[in-house]
Amino acid sequence: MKIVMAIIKPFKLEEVRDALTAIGVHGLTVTEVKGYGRQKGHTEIYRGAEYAVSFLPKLKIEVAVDADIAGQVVEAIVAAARTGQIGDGKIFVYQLDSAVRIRTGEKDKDAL
Amino acid sequence: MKIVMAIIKPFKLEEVRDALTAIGVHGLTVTEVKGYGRQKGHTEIYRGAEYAVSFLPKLKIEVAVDADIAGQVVEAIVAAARTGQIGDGKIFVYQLDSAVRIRTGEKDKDAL
Amino acid sequence: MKIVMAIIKPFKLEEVRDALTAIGVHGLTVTEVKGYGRQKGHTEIYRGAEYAVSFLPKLKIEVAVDADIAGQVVEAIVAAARTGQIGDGKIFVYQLDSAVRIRTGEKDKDAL
Amino acid sequence: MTLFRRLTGLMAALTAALMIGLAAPAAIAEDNPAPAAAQATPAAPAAAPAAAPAAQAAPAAAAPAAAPPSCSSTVLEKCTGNSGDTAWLLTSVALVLMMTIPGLGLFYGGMVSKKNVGDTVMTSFAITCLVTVIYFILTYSLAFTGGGWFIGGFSRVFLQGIHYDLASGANTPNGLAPTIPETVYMMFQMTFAIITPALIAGSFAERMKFSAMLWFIGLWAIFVYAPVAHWVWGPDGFMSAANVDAKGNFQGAFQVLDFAGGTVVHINAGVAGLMSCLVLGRRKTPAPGHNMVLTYIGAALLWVGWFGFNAGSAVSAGLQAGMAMTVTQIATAVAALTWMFVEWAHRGKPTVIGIASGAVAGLVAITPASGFVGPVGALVIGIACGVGCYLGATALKHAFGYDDALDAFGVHAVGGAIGAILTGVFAVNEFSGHSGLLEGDVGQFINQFKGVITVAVYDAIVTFIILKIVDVAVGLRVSEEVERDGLDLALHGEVVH
Amino acid sequence: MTLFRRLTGLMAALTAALMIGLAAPAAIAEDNPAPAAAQATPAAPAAAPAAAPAAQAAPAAAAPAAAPPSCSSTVLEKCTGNSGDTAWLLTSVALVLMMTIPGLGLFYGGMVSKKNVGDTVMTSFAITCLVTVIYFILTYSLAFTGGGWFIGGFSRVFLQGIHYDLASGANTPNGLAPTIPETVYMMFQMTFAIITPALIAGSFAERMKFSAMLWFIGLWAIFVYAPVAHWVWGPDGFMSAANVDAKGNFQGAFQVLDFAGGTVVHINAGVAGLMSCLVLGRRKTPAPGHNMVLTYIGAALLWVGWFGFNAGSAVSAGLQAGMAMTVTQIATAVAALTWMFVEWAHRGKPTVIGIASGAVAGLVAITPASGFVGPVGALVIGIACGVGCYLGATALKHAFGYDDALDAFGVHAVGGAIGAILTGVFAVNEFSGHSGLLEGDVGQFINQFKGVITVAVYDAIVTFIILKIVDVAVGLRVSEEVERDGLDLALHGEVVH
Amino acid sequence: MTLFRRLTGLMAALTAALMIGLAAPAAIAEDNPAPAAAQATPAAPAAAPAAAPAAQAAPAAAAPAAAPPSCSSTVLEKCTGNSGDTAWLLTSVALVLMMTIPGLGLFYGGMVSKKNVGDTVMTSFAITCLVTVIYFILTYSLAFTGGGWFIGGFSRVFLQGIHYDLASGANTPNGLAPTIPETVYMMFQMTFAIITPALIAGSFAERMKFSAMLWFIGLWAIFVYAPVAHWVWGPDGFMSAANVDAKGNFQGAFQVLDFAGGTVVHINAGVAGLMSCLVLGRRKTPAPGHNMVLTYIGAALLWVGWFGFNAGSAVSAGLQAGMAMTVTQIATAVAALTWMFVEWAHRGKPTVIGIASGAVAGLVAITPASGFVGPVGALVIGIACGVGCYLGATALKHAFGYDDALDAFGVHAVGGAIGAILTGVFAVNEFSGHSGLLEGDVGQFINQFKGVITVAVYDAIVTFIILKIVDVAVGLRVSEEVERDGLDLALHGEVVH
Ligand SMILES: Nc1ncnc2c1ncn2[C@@H]1O[C@H](COP(=O)(O)OP(=O)(O)O)[C@@H](O)[C@H]1O
Ligand SMILES: Nc1ncnc2c1ncn2[C@@H]1O[C@H](COP(=O)(O)OP(=O)(O)O)[C@@H](O)[C@H]1O
Ligand SMILES: Nc1ncnc2c1ncn2[C@@H]1O[C@H](COP(=O)(O)OP(=O)(O)O)[C@@H](O)[C@H]1O
Repeated sequence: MKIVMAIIKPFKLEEVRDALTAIGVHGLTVTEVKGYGRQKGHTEIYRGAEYAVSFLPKLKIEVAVDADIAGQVVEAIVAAARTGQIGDGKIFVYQLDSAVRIRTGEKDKDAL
Repeated sequence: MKIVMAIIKPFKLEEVRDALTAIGVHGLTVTEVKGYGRQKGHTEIYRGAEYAVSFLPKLKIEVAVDADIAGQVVEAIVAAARTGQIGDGKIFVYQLDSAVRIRTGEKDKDAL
Repeated sequence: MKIVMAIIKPFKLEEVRDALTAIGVHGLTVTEVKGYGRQKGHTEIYRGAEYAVSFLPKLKIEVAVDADIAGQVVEAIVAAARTGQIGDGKIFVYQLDSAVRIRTGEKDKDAL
Repeated sequence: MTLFRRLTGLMAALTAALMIGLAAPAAIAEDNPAPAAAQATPAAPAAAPAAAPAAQAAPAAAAPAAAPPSCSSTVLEKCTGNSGDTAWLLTSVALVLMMTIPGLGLFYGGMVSKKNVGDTVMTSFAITCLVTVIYFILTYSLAFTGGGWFIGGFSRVFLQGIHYDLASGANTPNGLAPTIPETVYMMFQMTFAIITPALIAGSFAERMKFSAMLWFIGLWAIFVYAPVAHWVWGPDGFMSAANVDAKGNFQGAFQVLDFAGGTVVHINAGVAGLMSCLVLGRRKTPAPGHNMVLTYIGAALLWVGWFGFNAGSAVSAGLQAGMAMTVTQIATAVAALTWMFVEWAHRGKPTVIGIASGAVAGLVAITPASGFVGPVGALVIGIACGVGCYLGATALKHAFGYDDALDAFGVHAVGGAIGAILTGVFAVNEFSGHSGLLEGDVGQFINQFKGVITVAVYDAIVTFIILKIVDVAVGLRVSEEVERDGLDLALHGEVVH
Repeated sequence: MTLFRRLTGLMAALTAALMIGLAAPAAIAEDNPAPAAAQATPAAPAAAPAAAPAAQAAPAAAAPAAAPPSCSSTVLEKCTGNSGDTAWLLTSVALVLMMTIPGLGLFYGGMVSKKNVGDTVMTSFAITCLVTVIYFILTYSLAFTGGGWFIGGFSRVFLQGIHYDLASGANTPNGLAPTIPETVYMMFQMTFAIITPALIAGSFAERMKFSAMLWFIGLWAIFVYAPVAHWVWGPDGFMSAANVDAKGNFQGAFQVLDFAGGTVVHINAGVAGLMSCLVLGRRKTPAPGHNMVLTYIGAALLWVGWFGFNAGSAVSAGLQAGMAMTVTQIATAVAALTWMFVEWAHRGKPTVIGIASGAVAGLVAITPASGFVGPVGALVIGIACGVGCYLGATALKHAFGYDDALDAFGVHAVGGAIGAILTGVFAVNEFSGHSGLLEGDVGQFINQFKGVITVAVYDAIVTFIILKIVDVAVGLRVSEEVERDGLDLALHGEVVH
Repeated sequence: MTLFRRLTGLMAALTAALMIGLAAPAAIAEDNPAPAAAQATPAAPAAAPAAAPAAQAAPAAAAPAAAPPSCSSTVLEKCTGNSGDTAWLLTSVALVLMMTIPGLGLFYGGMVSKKNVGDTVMTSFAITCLVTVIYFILTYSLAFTGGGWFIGGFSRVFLQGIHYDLASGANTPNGLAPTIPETVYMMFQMTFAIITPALIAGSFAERMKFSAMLWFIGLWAIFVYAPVAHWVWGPDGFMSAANVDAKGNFQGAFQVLDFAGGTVVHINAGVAGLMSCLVLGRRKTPAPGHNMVLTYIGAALLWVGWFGFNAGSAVSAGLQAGMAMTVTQIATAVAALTWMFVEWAHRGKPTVIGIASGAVAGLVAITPASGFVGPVGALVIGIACGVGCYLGATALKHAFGYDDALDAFGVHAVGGAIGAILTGVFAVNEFSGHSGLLEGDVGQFINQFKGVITVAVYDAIVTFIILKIVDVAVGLRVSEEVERDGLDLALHGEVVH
C-alpha cells in the first residue's frame, strides 16, 4: 500500500475529491497547511505599512491506497488540481506498511 | 522505528493519550484534520436552505515508536478509539528511517 | 528522496525557513499541531478554577529533499530550532518513493 | 421527529395565543377608555420607591404648566407628562434591552464552549421575543395593575386602554409613574421581565434542549415572575412600597425596599437557576470559556445598560436618577477590582472573565440599593459582593457540587441577597425617605430578610414543579451525543466557521 | 493600476466637492440668517405624520413658557425648543447611527464568508462617511426644504442658515420638527439617509468592487434617496402628509402614510438591492454565513437602535413615541418567533440567523406603521411579515434564481411593502389622526399601494441606469480570482487572523 | 512570586484607600450640606465654554417655573433643574462609558496580536474600574471644585455634600452645570477621566506588565489628569474659560478654548503615550492587527459614544448640543474618507483599519472645536486631521523610530493639537460667544498654542517621572518569554480558543 500525500490549492478540494471518488477511492484526510515555495506571497497592509506574507494557505490531502492504483491516483489528482500557475503544489508518494480500520479491526486493503 | 498515524474521532483524544502513556509512550503530535469516508456528513441550515458538509472533524495522531512496540501501540489505539460506529477512523503504520531530538541531538530510539 | 518532518516551537519558524533556504531548500509545508511530551503544559484559569492544558502549540514542517542532502537538512533544522530547553521538538526522516509537481507533471528530483 | 412533534405543539400553543390576540376586538383592545376608567387602583403619591421620586416630582415638574394639564380630544394635546422624564425612560428602555441582547448573550456566550455559543446567544434572543409576547398579552396586567396582595388584575390584558390614562389625570392607575406615558412605563418594566429569565440560562447552559427552554421560560414568566413582581412593585402587592392608601399609610404585609430588582430580578433568577442545574445535572465535560473577548463585550454592555436599569428606576430624570447612577458606578468598579484582586491572590493571575464577573456582581448587588444608599454605602456593597460572589462561584459551588455552569446562582442570587440586605443597612433617609440599620431602622432591616426568603422559597418550589412538568412533557436535557458534538450543530444546524 | 486610476478619479471628485465647501463663503455658510428668512415654506401645524405629534405638541409643550419664547441676540437664550424632546432626538441620532455602524455591518458580516467579512463591514462604514458628506453638502437641502412636488430647494446647501431658524419662531422653515433645533432634526434624518443605501449592500455583497460601490452609492444617494425622501416627507412633496396649507388642507397628489420609512427606506433599499444583484449576477460559490454570533450582535443592535428610528420619528418624547416603541417591540418579537417556527417546521431546526432575520423583518414591517397602529395591529403585522419575509428570502428568491446574497430585497422590500400596506389597514385615528381600512378609510388603503408602486418603479429604473453607468465607468464586479481568494485580502490587504 | 508580592502591595494600597472611605464618617460623607454651602466658588453665569450654554440657558429653562425654584425639605421636591438637560446628560454618561468599554478596548484589541487581545481589552476595563475609585474618592474634588489656579480643593472628597447643591439655588458651587444635578455632572466628567488614561494604553500595548499598568495609570490619574483638568475646566483654573468673576471678567492667566477635551483628553493622553513607548522600548516582533472586525466595532462605538462626549459637553439639550453633534459627524466622516483615500493612494488599497483610524482622528480633532465651529470649519478640520494623523501614524513614527504600538500619540496628540489650534481659527462668535482667527481674534489663536504647549510639557515631564518610579518599584516591561508567548496566557491564564 502507499500513501499519496498531495499539497494543493484550497479551492481545488472539491474537484480532487470528485476525481478520486470517480476512480473508486472513497476515503481521504484533509489538513489545512501553509506552503512556502516558488509562488510569491502576498502583502498585508496595516496603518500605512506593508507586511509580506510568504506562507500561503494550501490543503494537504492524504490518501492511503493499494500500491497498484497509486499511479492512477496521482494522475487523477494532477489532472484535477492543475491550474498551470505557480503554486499548484506537489504530490508525494511513500510506502505504507500496514493499515487498520479502528471500527472493525480489519487490516490493510480491507481497512481502506 | 515506525510512525503510527491514526485518524480518530476528536472526543477520543484523551482516552488514546492515556492508553499510550499506559504502555510507556510519552510523546505524540496531534493535528486537527477533516475526514471524508463512509461516515455520512451533516447538513448546515442557512436562511431556509440546507448545505451538505461531507468533511467531518477528526484528529490525526502521529507517534514515532520503536518498531517492536508498533503493534502494541496500534492495538492500544484501536482499543481506546473504538466506538463501533462508522467513522471511528484508521491507523496507518509506516517506516521511519531516523529520528533526532532537537534539544540534545540524540538520535533514533534515544530521541523518542 | 526523503521527507524530513520536524516538530518545532512556533516562534522558530522564520529561523528554520531561513536556514533551509540558506542551504538551497526553497520549498516546505507547515502545519499547526499540538504536541504532547516531556515539556510540561500550562494551566488556564476560569472563574477561580485551574484547567491543565497538556497539549502545547507546535509547528510541523515537512520538507521533501533529495536523499543525499537529507542529513544536511536535518542539521540545519536542529541548529536553527534549538533553544536547549525541553520541548524543542523532534525531527523524523522517512523514505519518499516519488514526487510530482502538479503544475508541470515533472517527477521526483525535478519536482522539488 | 419527536423534536418536531413537540415543536408543532409549541407552535400551536403560541399561535393559539396570538390568535386570541386577533380575536380580542380591536375596539376594546385599543379604543375604549372605559376599562381603564373602570379599574381605579389607589393613587400612589408615594408609590413604589422607584415611583416615589417621580410621584413627588410630578407636581414640581408639572407645576409651571398649572398641574394637571387639561387633556383635549386629539392624541397629542393629551398631557404628555414631563418630556424630560419621558426622554430618559425611553432611553432607559433601549439601554435595558441592550443588556439582554446583545449584552447578556455575549457575556454568557464567551464563557461556554465554541460549539455551544450559538445556542447560548440564541437563548437570550429567543427569551427576549417570547417574554415580549407573553408580557404584552398577559403578564404586564397581572404584575402591574391593581388586583390583590398576591396578583394583579386583567384590566391591561393585550394592553387595552393603556393609551388613555395620562388623560384621566389624577386617577391614573399608573401611579407608579405619573409623569410619563403608561406605554413607556410598560416598556421599561418589560425589559426587566425579559432579562430576568434570560439570566437563569447561565445555570442550565450547554445542556438544556432549546424546545424545553422555551416551555420552561414561558411558564416561569407567568407563574413566577409575574406574581413576584406584583408582590414587590405592584400597586397593591403585599411587600410593595407602592401599596399605600391616600394618606400614604402602608397597606401591605411588610414593606421591602427593592429599588431596581434585587429580589424580583436577581434572587429570583439565581434561585431558579440553581433549581434548573440541580434538576438537569452536571455537564459531561465542562471546559473554560472559549472567548473572553465576547465576555468582555457583554460585561461592558451590561454595565452601560445598567444605568438605564438603576437610574431609569427613578422613573424621572432628576436627583434620584443622578445618585442612583453614581452609586451604581462606584459599587460596580469596586466589586470588579475586588474580584480581580481576590482571584489574583488565590490563583496568581488577574483574569478578564474575573474582572468582568466582578463588575456584574457589583451591578447585581447595587441594584436593590441604588435609589437608597450613597457613595460610601456603595463602596461597602461593592467590596462585600466582590468577595461574596467570588466565593459563590467557587467555594460554595464546589462544596455542593452542583453545576451552575455560568454562575447564575453564585453571582445573581448571592449578589442579589447581599445587596437586598445591605440596602436595609445603608439606606439613607435623606435620599429616599427610607432609613436603614445605620440610621436605626431595625424593622426595615428585618423586612429585607423576609423579602429575600419569601421570594427564594416561592421561586424554588414553583420553578421545581415547572421543570418537572417540562421534563415529563418534552424532556429537559439533550442526548449525550448532542452535548458532545455541540448544541449549535445538533439543535440549530449552524457552526462558527 | 486601473483600480488606482479609478481611485484617483474618485478622490478628485470628492476633493472637488470638499473644495466647493471651502469656497462657499463662510459668511453665507454660517453667519447669515437672511437665506433662512428668505425661503418661507408652508408652516406645518400638522406636518408629516412624524411631525404631526410634535407639531401639535408644540403649543402644549411650549405653553408653560408662554409660547413662542422671545429669542435674544446671544445663541443660548435663543429658544431651544423643548429640552425633553431635544434630549430624546439627540439620543435617537446616536441610536440610529448605531444601527448602521456597528449594527448592520455585523448583521451582514456574519452572513458572508470569513474571507469577505472585512469588506462587508467596511462597506457599512464607508457608506456612513460618504453619505454624511453628500448629505450635509447637498441632499439634506434637496430632500427637506421647500421646492416643489418632486424635489426640494438649495436653501440649506452646506447647512447654511440652519442655526437660526428656531429663533425666527413661528416662521421656521422647519415645521417638520418645531420643538427641536433644526440641526438635531437634520442629524436625525441624516442617519436615515445613511442606513438606506447601507441596506442595499446586502444584495451585492461578496462580489462588488469597493470603488464601484462608492460611485454607485454616491449617485444613488443623490438621484434616488433625496427625491423619494422629498416626495414622502418633504414639506411640499407630492405624497407628503406634511404638504398642507395653513388651514391644514392637503396640497399634494395623494397622501401616503409612512411613519419612519417603509417606502423611503426599506422598499427603496430593497428594490435597489434587487436591481444590483440582477445586474451583478450570481456569486460563484455561495456558502452559509461564517459567524452567526456577529449576526446576533448586529440584529440585537439593530433592534435596540430601531427604538430611535421609530419612536424617534415622533420627533417628541410623549405619548406617540411611547406607542411607537410599544408596537415596534411587539411586531419584532412576533416576527422573530414566526420566522423561527416556520423555519423549524420547514427544516427541522430553529436557527440563530433565522430568529435574527425574523426580528429584522418585524422591525422593517412595523416601521411605516409604528406611529399609526396599536398593539393588535402590531401583532398581525409581525405574523404577516414573519411568514412573508421568510418566503421572500427562500421560495421567491429560489423561484427566480437571482442571488440576493443577504436578502435585502427579500426582507426589506417585501417587509416594507407588507408594512406599508397594512398601515393602510390598521391605522387608528385615535393614535394618529389617520384611519385605515378597518376604520373604513378605503382611500388611504389605496394610497398606500400607490406609494409603494410609485417608489418601486422610480427606484428600479434610476438604480438600473446608475448601475449601468458605473459598470461602464469603473466596472462593477471583481475578477473571479478576487472573488475566490476573498475581497478582504485582494481589495483591502487585510485578513482576519 | 515577585509578581505576587507586588500584587499584594497593590491590594494593600487600594484596600487602604477603600478603608479610608469607610473611615470617613458617613455623616460628613453624605448628610451634611454645610461643607457645600461653606465653599462658595464664583458663580459662573458664563462658566466654561461647555457650561456657558447651560448657564445662560438656565434662566430660560427655569423661567416658567419662576426661577429659582424654591426647594423643600424632601429630596424630590428639591429643584431637579431641567429634566430635559438632565435626561441628555444621563444618556451622555452611558454613551461616553460605552466609548471606553467596550469601544476603545475593541478598537485597540483588534489591532494587537491574537495572543494579546485579552490583556488589551482588560486594560480598558481595569482602568475604568480603577479610575472610578480614585475619582470619586479624590480627583473629582481636586479637578472640579474651587481651590486655586493650579489645583482644586478637597470639599468633594468622597463626594461629600454633592447631593445638596441644586437646593442652594444660585450659590451652587457647580456653576459649571447649573441645570442638572451635580451627581450627573460628576458622572459625566468621570467618564472623561476614565477614557483619557485608557487611550494611553495604545502606546504601551503588548509589552507592559499588567501590575505596572495599574500603578502607572493610578498615579497618572492623580498627578497629571486632575491638575490639567482643573487648569482648563476647573471653576478657577488658570486657563479655564469658567474662571470669571461675577461681572464675567476672566480671572485666569490666559483663556483656552477646549470644548470637550482636545488638550485635557487627547493631547494629554497622546503625549503620555509617547513617553510610555519611549521608556518601554520597541516590541520584539510587531505584527499587523489580528482582527479588523473588532477594530470596526470599536471605532463604530467610539463614534456613536462620541455624540455624548461632544454634544454632551454642552451640558444641556439645546442649540449648542445640536451644532456640536453636527460638526462632530461632519469632521469624522471627512477625516475617515481622507485617511482612506490617502492610504489608498499611498499603498494601493483602502483598509478597514485605515478608515476606522481616520474616523477616530476626526473625532479627536473636532473634540476641542465642537462647540465653537460650524459645518465648514468641521470640513476643514476633518481634512487636516485626516492627513495629519495619517502622517503621524506613519512618516512621523517611522522617522523617529519609537514604537507607538497603536498610535495613541500619532492620532490623539497630533489630532488633538490640530483641533485645538484650528479651534482658534474657526471659532464662530455667533455659536459660542468666542471668535477665532477668521473673525480676527489673534489673541485666542495664540492662547490655543499656549494651552497645547503648557499641557504637553507638564504632561511629558510628570509622566516620565511616574514611569521611572514604577519601573524601579515593580518593573514596567514583561519578560521576553511572556512577550513571545503572549500576555493573555502568561499574565491572565486565558486564551481565545
Ligand atoms: N520541497 C518541498 N517539500 C514539501 N513541500 C513543498 C516543497 N516544495 C514545495 N512544497 C509545497 O508545494 C507548494 C507549491 O510549491 P511552489 O514551489 O510554490 O509551486 P509549484 O508547485 O508550482 O512548484 C508550496 O506552497 C509548499 O506547500
Ligand atoms: N483511504 C483513506 N486514506 C486516508 N484517510 C482515510 C481513508 N479512508 C478513510 N480515511 C479517514 O478515516 C476517517 C473514517 O473513515 P470512514 O470511512 O468514514 O469510517 P470508518 O473508519 O468506520 O471506515 C475518514 O473521515 C478519513 O479521515
Ligand atoms: N514519540 C513521538 N512521536 C511524535 N511526536 C513526538 C514524540 N515525542 C515527542 N513528540 C513531539 O515533540 C514535541 C517535543 O517533545 P518533548 O518531549 O516535549 O520535548 P523534547 O523534544 O525536548 O524531548 C512534543 O510536543 C511532540 O509534539
